[in-house]
Amino acid sequence: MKTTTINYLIYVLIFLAVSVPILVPLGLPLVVSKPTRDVYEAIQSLPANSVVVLDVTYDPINEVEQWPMTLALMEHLFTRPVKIVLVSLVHVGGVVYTLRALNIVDKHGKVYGQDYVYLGYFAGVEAAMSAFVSDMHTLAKTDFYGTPIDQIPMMKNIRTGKDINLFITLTTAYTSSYIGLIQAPFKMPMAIATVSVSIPEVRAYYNAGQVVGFLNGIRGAAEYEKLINRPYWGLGLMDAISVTHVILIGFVVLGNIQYFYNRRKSGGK
Amino acid sequence: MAMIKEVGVLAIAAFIAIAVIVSIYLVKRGTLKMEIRRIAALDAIDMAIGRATEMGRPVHFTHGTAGGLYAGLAQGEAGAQIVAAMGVLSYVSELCAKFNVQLICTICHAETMPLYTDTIQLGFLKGGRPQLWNSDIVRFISPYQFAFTAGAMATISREKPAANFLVGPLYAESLLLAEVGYNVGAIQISGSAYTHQLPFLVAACDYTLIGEELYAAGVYLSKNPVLLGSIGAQDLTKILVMIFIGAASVLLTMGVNVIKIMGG
Amino acid sequence: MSLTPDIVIAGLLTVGIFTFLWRDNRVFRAIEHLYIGVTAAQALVIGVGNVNRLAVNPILTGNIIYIISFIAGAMIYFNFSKRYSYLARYPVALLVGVMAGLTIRGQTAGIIYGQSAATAQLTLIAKDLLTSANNIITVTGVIAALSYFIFARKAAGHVKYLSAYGKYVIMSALGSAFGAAVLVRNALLGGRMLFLLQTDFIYLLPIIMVLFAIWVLYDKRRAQKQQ
Amino acid sequence: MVWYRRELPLTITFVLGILISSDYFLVFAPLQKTAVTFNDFATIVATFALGLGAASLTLMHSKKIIDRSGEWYHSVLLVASLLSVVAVGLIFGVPSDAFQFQFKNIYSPLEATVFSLLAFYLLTTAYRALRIRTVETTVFLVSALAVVMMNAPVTEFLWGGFTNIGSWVLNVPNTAGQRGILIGAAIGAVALAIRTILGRETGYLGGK
Repeated sequence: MKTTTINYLIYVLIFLAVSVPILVPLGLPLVVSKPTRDVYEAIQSLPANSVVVLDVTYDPINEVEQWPMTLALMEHLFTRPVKIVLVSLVHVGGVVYTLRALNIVDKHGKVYGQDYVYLGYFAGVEAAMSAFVSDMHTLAKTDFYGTPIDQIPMMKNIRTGKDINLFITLTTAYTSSYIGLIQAPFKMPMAIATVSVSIPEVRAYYNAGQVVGFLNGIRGAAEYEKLINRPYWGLGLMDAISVTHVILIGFVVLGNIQYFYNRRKSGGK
Repeated sequence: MAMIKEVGVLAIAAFIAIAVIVSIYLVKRGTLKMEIRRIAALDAIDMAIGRATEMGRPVHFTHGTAGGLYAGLAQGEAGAQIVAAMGVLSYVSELCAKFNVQLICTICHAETMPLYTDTIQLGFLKGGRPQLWNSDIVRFISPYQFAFTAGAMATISREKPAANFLVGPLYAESLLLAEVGYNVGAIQISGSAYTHQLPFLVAACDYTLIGEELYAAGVYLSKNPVLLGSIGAQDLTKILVMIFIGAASVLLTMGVNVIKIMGG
Repeated sequence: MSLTPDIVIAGLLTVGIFTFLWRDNRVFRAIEHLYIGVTAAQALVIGVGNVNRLAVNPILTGNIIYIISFIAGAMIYFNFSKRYSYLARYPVALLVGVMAGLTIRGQTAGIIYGQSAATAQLTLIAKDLLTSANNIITVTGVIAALSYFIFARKAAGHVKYLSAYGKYVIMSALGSAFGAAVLVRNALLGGRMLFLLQTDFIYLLPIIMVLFAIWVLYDKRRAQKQQ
Repeated sequence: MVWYRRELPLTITFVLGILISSDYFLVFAPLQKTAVTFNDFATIVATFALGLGAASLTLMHSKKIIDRSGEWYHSVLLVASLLSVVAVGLIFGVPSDAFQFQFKNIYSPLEATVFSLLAFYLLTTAYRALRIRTVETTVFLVSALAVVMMNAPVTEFLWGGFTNIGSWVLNVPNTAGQRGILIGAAIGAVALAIRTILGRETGYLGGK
């Protein structure tokens, strides 16, 4: 077959593979991987009044992968009897997504200032990280909406990294800084929900026990949506992704068959 | 007052600097003779431009978009790759002038325009046709990554180059440009030090400069025996790093943590 | 949601870019030119703001030295001049100088030292067999991959087998990164398709696809006629 | 060549290179301040260059419009969109609705769409390149497939071991190869930087 013909065939198949499952969900099976389940269990097993930090910090370019995770994690946290501290430590883009998510999720009667708080964005990347765990009150004089932090009831007993029971970050890169500056000094349970590209690195921390669990890109988002039983983008795209992976494997096999066929025809050269 | 910190790191940097200077000096004096192995991707440049000559089609060159909006030339990793890419462009433009082949460069970093002007003019002069230079060779497209990519894709598909050079700090545009280049039937020579783009370049291009090969390209192509000395300095550093890694992990296995002793 | 101008514009542009997969055509080229114009302007507008913040403000508050940056910045325009184009080398010299400084310190500290130290922290005999094997492969793999980059002909000859092993390690690394990319890239396309199919743009989609198809075919015929 | 054409720019590069690199190793306040200032200068110069870029675009396309050469009407679109967005941005400012409209509805969807073309090209490249041609390409193919098998949600139903194999490839050979490339490239980059400040690199004023 000519290259252009094959290319067109691939393009059409991918278009179909991605768009058909969006219109008609196929409901292909999805196994929840252990790291994802570990994140879920970590949240599920928190005793009442534990403090959870959810760090929402990514740019629009990673929206597809990290926005569904944000929503799923927030949905889950609001069903639990815990105190939630929201913050954005690296990318200012996180502000947009935090506010958008807060608008959408069901808060289950939680009250702002008593059960959850949003501290906003802090510039300085690594400087901000270490300042955040050494003293939140010094770093954030006020919350995102300008209320002095000392007047927020729930923040009275939340000051340093010692007071945090679980730290979940939705970072894109900088995973090593999170481990070095936030997790390691306090031996704090940490979960990382990040883009697939960063997963090889995160897996090493998971194996070393520095991270309790992680979400792997869009796949992790889909698995989490399945766990909390609230389908959204993640599950919607999962069928599409399953099919495109299968198409890829199929075409690689086809390419090799064609290659060997041609080689035999041309006399083993 | 002034105080020195990070002594270990300083020692490495100083070692490389001194090694480069000393080896260049030794080669100049004739004490050291450097011969280096072939780098296939660089040897293929002659063939690629020869093909463009035969087919009467242009040559396309781009260095990618990393740090396009944020002074990419002044950034550590991206800027170094741009300067390394200029070493390749210098040779490419020389050959283009020699064989009277049209050269097209698409760029994303506006601040590199003077660098391109200099490099190409000098290359044309060396190739014996300085009059080939005109303002249509260097085409600034856009400082934004994907606007640049769309423009460069369109340029490649319209001008149908016979040789496509994707050398330098390429980001996600690497595969888009390489695939369009393949579709117009160009011979593709690429190079990058970014490990996140090398997979695509290796898969989609005919020849790829991997990591350090890119940084050595300028020296290799200049065929300047004196500069080859500095490649020797790089080799020496690498061998020492290899020995260090091996020795340190063997010592660690025996219970001596070298990294900890050094204060890392 | 309904068919607002936002959605129509964004949808038209999205479908227009996809036509490039079929073939290069005038719909794509029009969008490409629009895209380039808009982004170049955007960069300029944001740039003016940055110059104000970084250069004009310090000068106005008495930090006269920032005038140098103004002069250097203006000198880059001599690129257009035939006679004085060498003046554009000065701002480039500044940028390259900063680059060289950052490279020397950043690459040594972060990569040469950081990555070798991380590798040297692996013990060859660990608590279980699998970890030991993994560590041995990693340590020898890094050493072998480095040996692949030895350029001196004589030395390269001495490490022929080691560097062959290194080459395989490198290819395996690149291959696995290639495989991992499939997931992300498809998620990106999924994001675009969600936009096209889950907003009200879906009602316009068939009409636009037909219109664009006619256009591309017309373009193709015209191009053939010209040849 | 005359000194102000080559030697003076090279001196600037040399001095700045030494200054910025030593700032990391020396704790000395005035040095730090100077280094930060020059970093700012670099950003400012690069920003000025954006104007050079816009000017060169406008010139190139204006010429096309005046000569009516090729598809000049596309050039009209480019120049018109460039000038109008500059006007909107400078008159109404970046936070204004008009400026944000083009950002949200022209720039953002275009960026995401061009990026998403990768999904198609990745597959056509895979079809062409992932072949058992030599030992090297076979290693590439096997590693790629191992990770694809791990990431594809359906494969887990066939055999649970795909996850283990995929993560092993990512953790062990991938780490080793990446580190090898990174360390080698870093050594090359430092040597290149040193050649550059010495005026010895072909790519930068060194080609005499």
